[in-house]
Amino acid sequence: MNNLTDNNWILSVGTFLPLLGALAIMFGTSRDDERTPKVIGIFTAGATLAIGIATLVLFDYDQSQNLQFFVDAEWIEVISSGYTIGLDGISLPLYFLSMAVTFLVMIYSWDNMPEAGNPKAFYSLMLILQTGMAGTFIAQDLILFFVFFEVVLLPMYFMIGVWGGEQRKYASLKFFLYTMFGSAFMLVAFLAIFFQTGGESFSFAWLYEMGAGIDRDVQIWIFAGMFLGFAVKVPMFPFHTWLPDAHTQAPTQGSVILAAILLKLGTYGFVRIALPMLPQGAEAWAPVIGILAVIGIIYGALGCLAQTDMKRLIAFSSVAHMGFVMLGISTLTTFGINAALFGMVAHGLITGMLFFVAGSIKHRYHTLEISRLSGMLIQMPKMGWILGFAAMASLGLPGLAGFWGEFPAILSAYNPHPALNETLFRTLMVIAAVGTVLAAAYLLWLYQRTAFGEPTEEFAGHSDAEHEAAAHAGHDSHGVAHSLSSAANVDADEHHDDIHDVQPTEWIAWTPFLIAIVVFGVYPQLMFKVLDPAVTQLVNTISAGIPQ
Amino acid sequence: MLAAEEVQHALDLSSGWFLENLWLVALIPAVAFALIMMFGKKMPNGGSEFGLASMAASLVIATGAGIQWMARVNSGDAEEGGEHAIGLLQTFGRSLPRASEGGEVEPFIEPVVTSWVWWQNSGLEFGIGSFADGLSVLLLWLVAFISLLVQIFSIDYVRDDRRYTQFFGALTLFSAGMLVMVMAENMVQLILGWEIMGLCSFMLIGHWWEDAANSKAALKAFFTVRVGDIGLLVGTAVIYFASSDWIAENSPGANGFDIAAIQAWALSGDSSASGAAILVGATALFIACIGKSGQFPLHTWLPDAMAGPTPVSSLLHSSTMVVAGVFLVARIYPVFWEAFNIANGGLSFIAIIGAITIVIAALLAFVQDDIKKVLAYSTVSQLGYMMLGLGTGAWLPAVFHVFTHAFFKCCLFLCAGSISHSGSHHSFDMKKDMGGLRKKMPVTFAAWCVSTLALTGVFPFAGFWSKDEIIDNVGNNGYTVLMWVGLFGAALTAMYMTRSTYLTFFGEPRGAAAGHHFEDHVGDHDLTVEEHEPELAMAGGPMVDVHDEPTPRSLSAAANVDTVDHGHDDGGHDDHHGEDHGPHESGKLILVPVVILAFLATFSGFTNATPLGESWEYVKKYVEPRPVAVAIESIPHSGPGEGVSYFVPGIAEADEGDEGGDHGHSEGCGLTTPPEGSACFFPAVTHATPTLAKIALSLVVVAIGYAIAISFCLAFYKRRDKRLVGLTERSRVARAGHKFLVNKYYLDALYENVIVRAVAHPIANAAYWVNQKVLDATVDAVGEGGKRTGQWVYENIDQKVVDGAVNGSGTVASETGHGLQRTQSGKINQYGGLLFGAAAVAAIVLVIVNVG
Amino acid sequence: MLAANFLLLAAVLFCIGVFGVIARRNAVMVLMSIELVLNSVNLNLVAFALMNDDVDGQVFALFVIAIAAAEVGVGLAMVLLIYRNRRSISLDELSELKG
Amino acid sequence: MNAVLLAADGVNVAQNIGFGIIAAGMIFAALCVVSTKNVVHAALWLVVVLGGVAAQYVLAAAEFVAVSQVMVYIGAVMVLFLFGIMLTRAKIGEESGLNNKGWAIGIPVAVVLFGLLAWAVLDTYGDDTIAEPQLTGANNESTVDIADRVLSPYLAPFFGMTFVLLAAAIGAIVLARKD
Repeated sequence: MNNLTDNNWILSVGTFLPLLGALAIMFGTSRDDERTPKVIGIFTAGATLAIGIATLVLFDYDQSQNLQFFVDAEWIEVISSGYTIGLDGISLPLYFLSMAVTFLVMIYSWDNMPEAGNPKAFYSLMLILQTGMAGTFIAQDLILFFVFFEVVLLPMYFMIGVWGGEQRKYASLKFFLYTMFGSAFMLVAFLAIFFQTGGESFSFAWLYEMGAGIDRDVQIWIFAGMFLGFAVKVPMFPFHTWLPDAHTQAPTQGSVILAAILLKLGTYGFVRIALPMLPQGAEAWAPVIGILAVIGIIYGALGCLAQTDMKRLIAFSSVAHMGFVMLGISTLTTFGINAALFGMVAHGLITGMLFFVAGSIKHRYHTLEISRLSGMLIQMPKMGWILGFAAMASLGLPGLAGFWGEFPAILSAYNPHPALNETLFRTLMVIAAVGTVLAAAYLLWLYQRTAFGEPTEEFAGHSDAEHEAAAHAGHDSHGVAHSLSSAANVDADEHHDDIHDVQPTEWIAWTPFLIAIVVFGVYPQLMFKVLDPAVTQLVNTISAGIPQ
Repeated sequence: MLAAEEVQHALDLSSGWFLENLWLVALIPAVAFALIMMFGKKMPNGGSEFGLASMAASLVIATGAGIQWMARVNSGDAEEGGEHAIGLLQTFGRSLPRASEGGEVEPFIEPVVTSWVWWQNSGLEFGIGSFADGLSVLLLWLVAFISLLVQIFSIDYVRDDRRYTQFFGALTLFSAGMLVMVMAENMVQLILGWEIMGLCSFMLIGHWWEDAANSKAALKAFFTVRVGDIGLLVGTAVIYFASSDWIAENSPGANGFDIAAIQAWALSGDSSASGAAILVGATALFIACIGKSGQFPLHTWLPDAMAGPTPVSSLLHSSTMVVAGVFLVARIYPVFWEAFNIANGGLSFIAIIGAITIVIAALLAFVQDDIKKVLAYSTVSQLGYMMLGLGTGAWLPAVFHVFTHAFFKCCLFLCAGSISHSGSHHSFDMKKDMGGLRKKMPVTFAAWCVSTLALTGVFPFAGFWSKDEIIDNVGNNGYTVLMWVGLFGAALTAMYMTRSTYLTFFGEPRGAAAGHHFEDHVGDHDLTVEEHEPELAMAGGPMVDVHDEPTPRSLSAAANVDTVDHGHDDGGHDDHHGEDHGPHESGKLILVPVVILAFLATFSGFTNATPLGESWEYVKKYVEPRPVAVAIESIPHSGPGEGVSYFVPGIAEADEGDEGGDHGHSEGCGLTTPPEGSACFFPAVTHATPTLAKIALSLVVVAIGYAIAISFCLAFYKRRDKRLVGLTERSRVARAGHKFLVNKYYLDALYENVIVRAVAHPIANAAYWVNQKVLDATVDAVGEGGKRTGQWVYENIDQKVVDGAVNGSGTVASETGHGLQRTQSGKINQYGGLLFGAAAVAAIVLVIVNVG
Repeated sequence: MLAANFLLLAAVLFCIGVFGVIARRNAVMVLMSIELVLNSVNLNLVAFALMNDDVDGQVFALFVIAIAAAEVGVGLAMVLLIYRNRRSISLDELSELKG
Repeated sequence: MNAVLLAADGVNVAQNIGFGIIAAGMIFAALCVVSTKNVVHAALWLVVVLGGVAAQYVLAAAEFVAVSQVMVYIGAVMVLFLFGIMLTRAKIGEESGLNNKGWAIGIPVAVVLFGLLAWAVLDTYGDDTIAEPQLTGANNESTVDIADRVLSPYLAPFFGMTFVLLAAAIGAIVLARKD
């Protein structure tokens, strides 16, 4: 593995620039000022995104299997941990996604601050969050990785706890404790692998080399520790119960970031750390991961079918989708891990989009109860179309990004790594394929109930679209029942009268998501080309560590 | 045979711009879709111009490609230098493989493949592009042609619909999807087109989604097809991995998704192509076809899909989309050929499903009152014929039937649309709103009759040539029972079509056909929606019971006279409600497509009129791939947009089966292993030799069907014969049968009430209950336990034990005892739980200690 | 005949019995669940007897049956007494043993 | 389970099938015992389980134990149960509140226990087969064997047991006596 060190300032700047922005907001603005923190926040995130784009441009795509922009500086000498960072084809899409999503979420927040207000705190937390996320994807040292991994936790805890819904305290605490619980085991596992490899270095490259030499039994135990840490984050069945609560209670922005980036930290950890460092442990655990992943797929889908709340349904669908990602990872093949990585990005975009829409619906209707929503296509045609689009992408329609995470993952399960049990994985493949049908069922069912049909009486006649239509039909002496009933309702219930279609800030924030979903769906090679060489190399590392 | 020993040079086949740029056929509608969605609303014609223009362009390219393909075939045949003995060597009984028919080996015409890298994985690059051979060019042309006609029809039919633009957008996207699928170069591309069609089907069936019935039908269609799609995903995966070793060895650069590679692999005789894998793969793929092509037992979505506008029914649910399943089987036919052992007369899954479908769907068509549902069941039944043909080795007749069926079924649906548009006031109910329309709508009536004759297979209309060929070949390949099923189905077809023709066009006009309208406040309708009660019309409730058909259409007709009903004008009613009330002939834009289709329904059969001799077999010549072993010279991927061919015919080895004479069936492609270094792409299917007796038999069967049906109609509907009227009330057997049919064999009840309801409610709720009450409760309990422990530690250890140690160690014991008091609840169950839980924990510890 | 068959069946019954003991509130039902547990043990004993080709296991099973009969007798008598005193046999209302 | 059932060669298929059917019935009935809402039904389901156990004894060539099982359990214990139910005035219909509040905790405990037991059993015995039990019919030697054992090596425990039974009988009378 060659490490390229050209332009190696770019990663550090890209990672820590948001931190500077956060400091500026914290010390440079007053609490009463609503506007300045937003401006600084968006500006910083924009600058970071520009750095990210520069990274994309400078990245050498012909060597995406090598670490680029590589830095290896001394950091904490006492424990032989270094400031080792670098970017390869596996991290690049996620690294860039984290920058883009943060930026877009900030733009969205311009007009859509959660009810608790206080943009100063909100924006600085979001910037800190971004540092943590970006850092996790570039870290090439276990301790550094762990630090970034944990940095993410705190801002998210506050985001849910301060700006969340009614049960935010419970949800945020649950999220925090759950993740901490996993992290504790993970840290123990990190230390164990450090000492088992001679206690010389925490750097990934060293551990890739030495990790395979650890005894099989010891590998299995260390893997168990990492498994707990990452599985909670993913989240895998049965460690997923924090997710619906956290998503349901979190503000829209929190849900989007949680779905788009935070969940990926777990799967990324599996791919980057657990599998290549502990190949035999991975081989022993792969059937367990595969089975839990498939249980997650079916179970998440069934959970969705039982939901009455739209946001909670989307949260459960995350469990199912991450199940596909984990199924791909558990095959330990290039095919599967490629699919998993693609699936991570696709899920980030699609589920992020769904949460955005859910947030906007909540903003307008003040409820996400599915039974109370109906006829959204009449009241907000554009929003309805976007919801339909995101639902279709989510259920894995070819031509949209979701398909390229799902289909190759299912495919790869037919032919797992030679050391794994073929029959088991083929069975898993069929069950996972059934999961795609259930995905269609819950998403279309959701769509049918919320977007189709007539608006419910409660909300009928409050939308811009209907007013406009009513104005058109004004000359009709009869009028229509509709405008009649709306006239009656307007007086009765004033505060619903603000159901307007997609707003400009929403358009700005959403369009990149929508475009990315289509572009990656139509031409997946864009991402596969970056991923594939890096994944091939990774799988070679894994295979080399599994005795035939 | 001289040709057997002669070495052939690589063929220098002609190609052409259209063949190499075939991908434009699909790309143009896709771009048009984007344009319609973005700018359609601002265009003077609401975006329909984009759709029409794109379909016309596609048709032009497809036509060009067709012409060039024919030139290519001719150039290949000329290169071979063979004389085509025409129609000479036809023996009776079982005929011989094609290679021996003309006494000359016809060369394999290599398809023109264009491909780009679409995605890569594990270092393998997978393409997207176009695959031009006879089958794909034929269907591309067909799809583009039918789509264009249907779009022309729609201009008038859905004029003033509130979602006019979206309607055209979805229609165009659908065409793009179907074209992408037909030209698919590999399985993933095929899945892409397949699913896009599913999506469009969802959008178009649910076009009037304000009504819950329509959106439910849309959901059902998408969902049912999606159930079948499990098979598509699994089958593709199985075939990919089963074939990848052979392909990697024999043709580096190709992969297990490539259609040509799969075909070659399946016929390679390799051990990987004869084991369980190919059987599983083929079965899984066929399950997908069952879902998409409405075969038993997943046919239930198709009749419900008639909730969509009529052009949708005509395009998607009769002539194009639903043949996707048939196309898939035809496309990678070698896989099914090998898997189901069709060569040796194996009774295949496909044939059985096809035969069952023919009969059960035809029977259901008898009890429908809705004209579109009759046609829908007829479609299901005809798709059964195609599957039956494919399942028994009658590849060509099945594909030919796809071709002819598209014309007459599309025509029938458009006629139904025309009737409802101008004759029956947006109703599709034959018993309530039709009758006696033949005088009012002469053109529609004529087109309907022609198409009906074609559908029922009357000489010399199109259906006769294709359907009889299927039945004939089924019998010829040794499936006598299935042949009789096919004949029986043909008789049933004649009967139900007679019934619906009679009810629609003959007898006394009823309901809307008699000029009764909602405006009249009277009529045979038991509905009393009145003009001055708009909110009643709004609710839509009273309508639903009357027509389960696109209610909003008639609804809007009721709700307004000549203004645009803003919020809820879902109907595609045109603007002449107010002016003339009675049934009348439709406008030109509707009639032109109908007449063109009727013309083709009459004459398209002559494109492959086997009984007239081989010179008439154009479709056979240009569409059926030749079962010839071709030497493999693999060529690696070339750059984007360049023609890529994986297999270049070098030495065409003539199969030696030609000398076998009568035993020709036992050798040839798909029957024996191709020689080393060569591959086959299509099995040596047999072709039946038409005889007068067989033709006469099938015509007699159809005639009997007509005779019975006509006499029944006259007796039952006209004279109200006492013996027949009320038969279902009097005879228990008749009643039971009728009820069984009306309830659609209770399949819908099974799916909806048992399976779907079970998954959607109890099972999902149980899973969620486990989540909340077991998993989450455990987590909460752990959390609570942690909190309690902390409290306890604080209260008892910190405050009391540690402090207590200072105060006096004597109290420690009693304080600890008090601490443990908490667990001493005195409840037996809790003790039991603790006991067993502790035992379990201890046992786990023991196990770990002893094993680890 | 696989040795594991009987033992697995016994394990299933045992676990169902344990669940019953923990879940049920009604004293009689708890006693019934205990019967399930006892029977699963008996089944094990008989299976062992079969495997070792030795009737000792059967003798033990007989002892267990006898003692179980006694246990049910006394147990039900106690339930009866409790019922008489409190008009209820819900176990969660019985917490005299609370320390 | 199926695979396990049919795995080894030379297995008496009929016996295996018999075992399977009875076992399935027993498990179902046992689940009913712990889940039904009607106390009387629970007792009746218990009869099914006990009968099944007796049938399994016969399959395991322990006829004497089977007969004892039928007589003691189905004959005596069940009657006691039914009396107990009647005397405590259980409703003869469905009854709510038969379960504890925290009853769901039983599910994980039972599942974990089962996992352990199953693991232990399979780990220990795995594919071991037992010799064909000799169903010797009338000339039953195992019963004689049992008698021999009880009356010679196990004589002392036997006596002990008689005392236990006596004590139990007296105890039951004392407890249940109305005074």
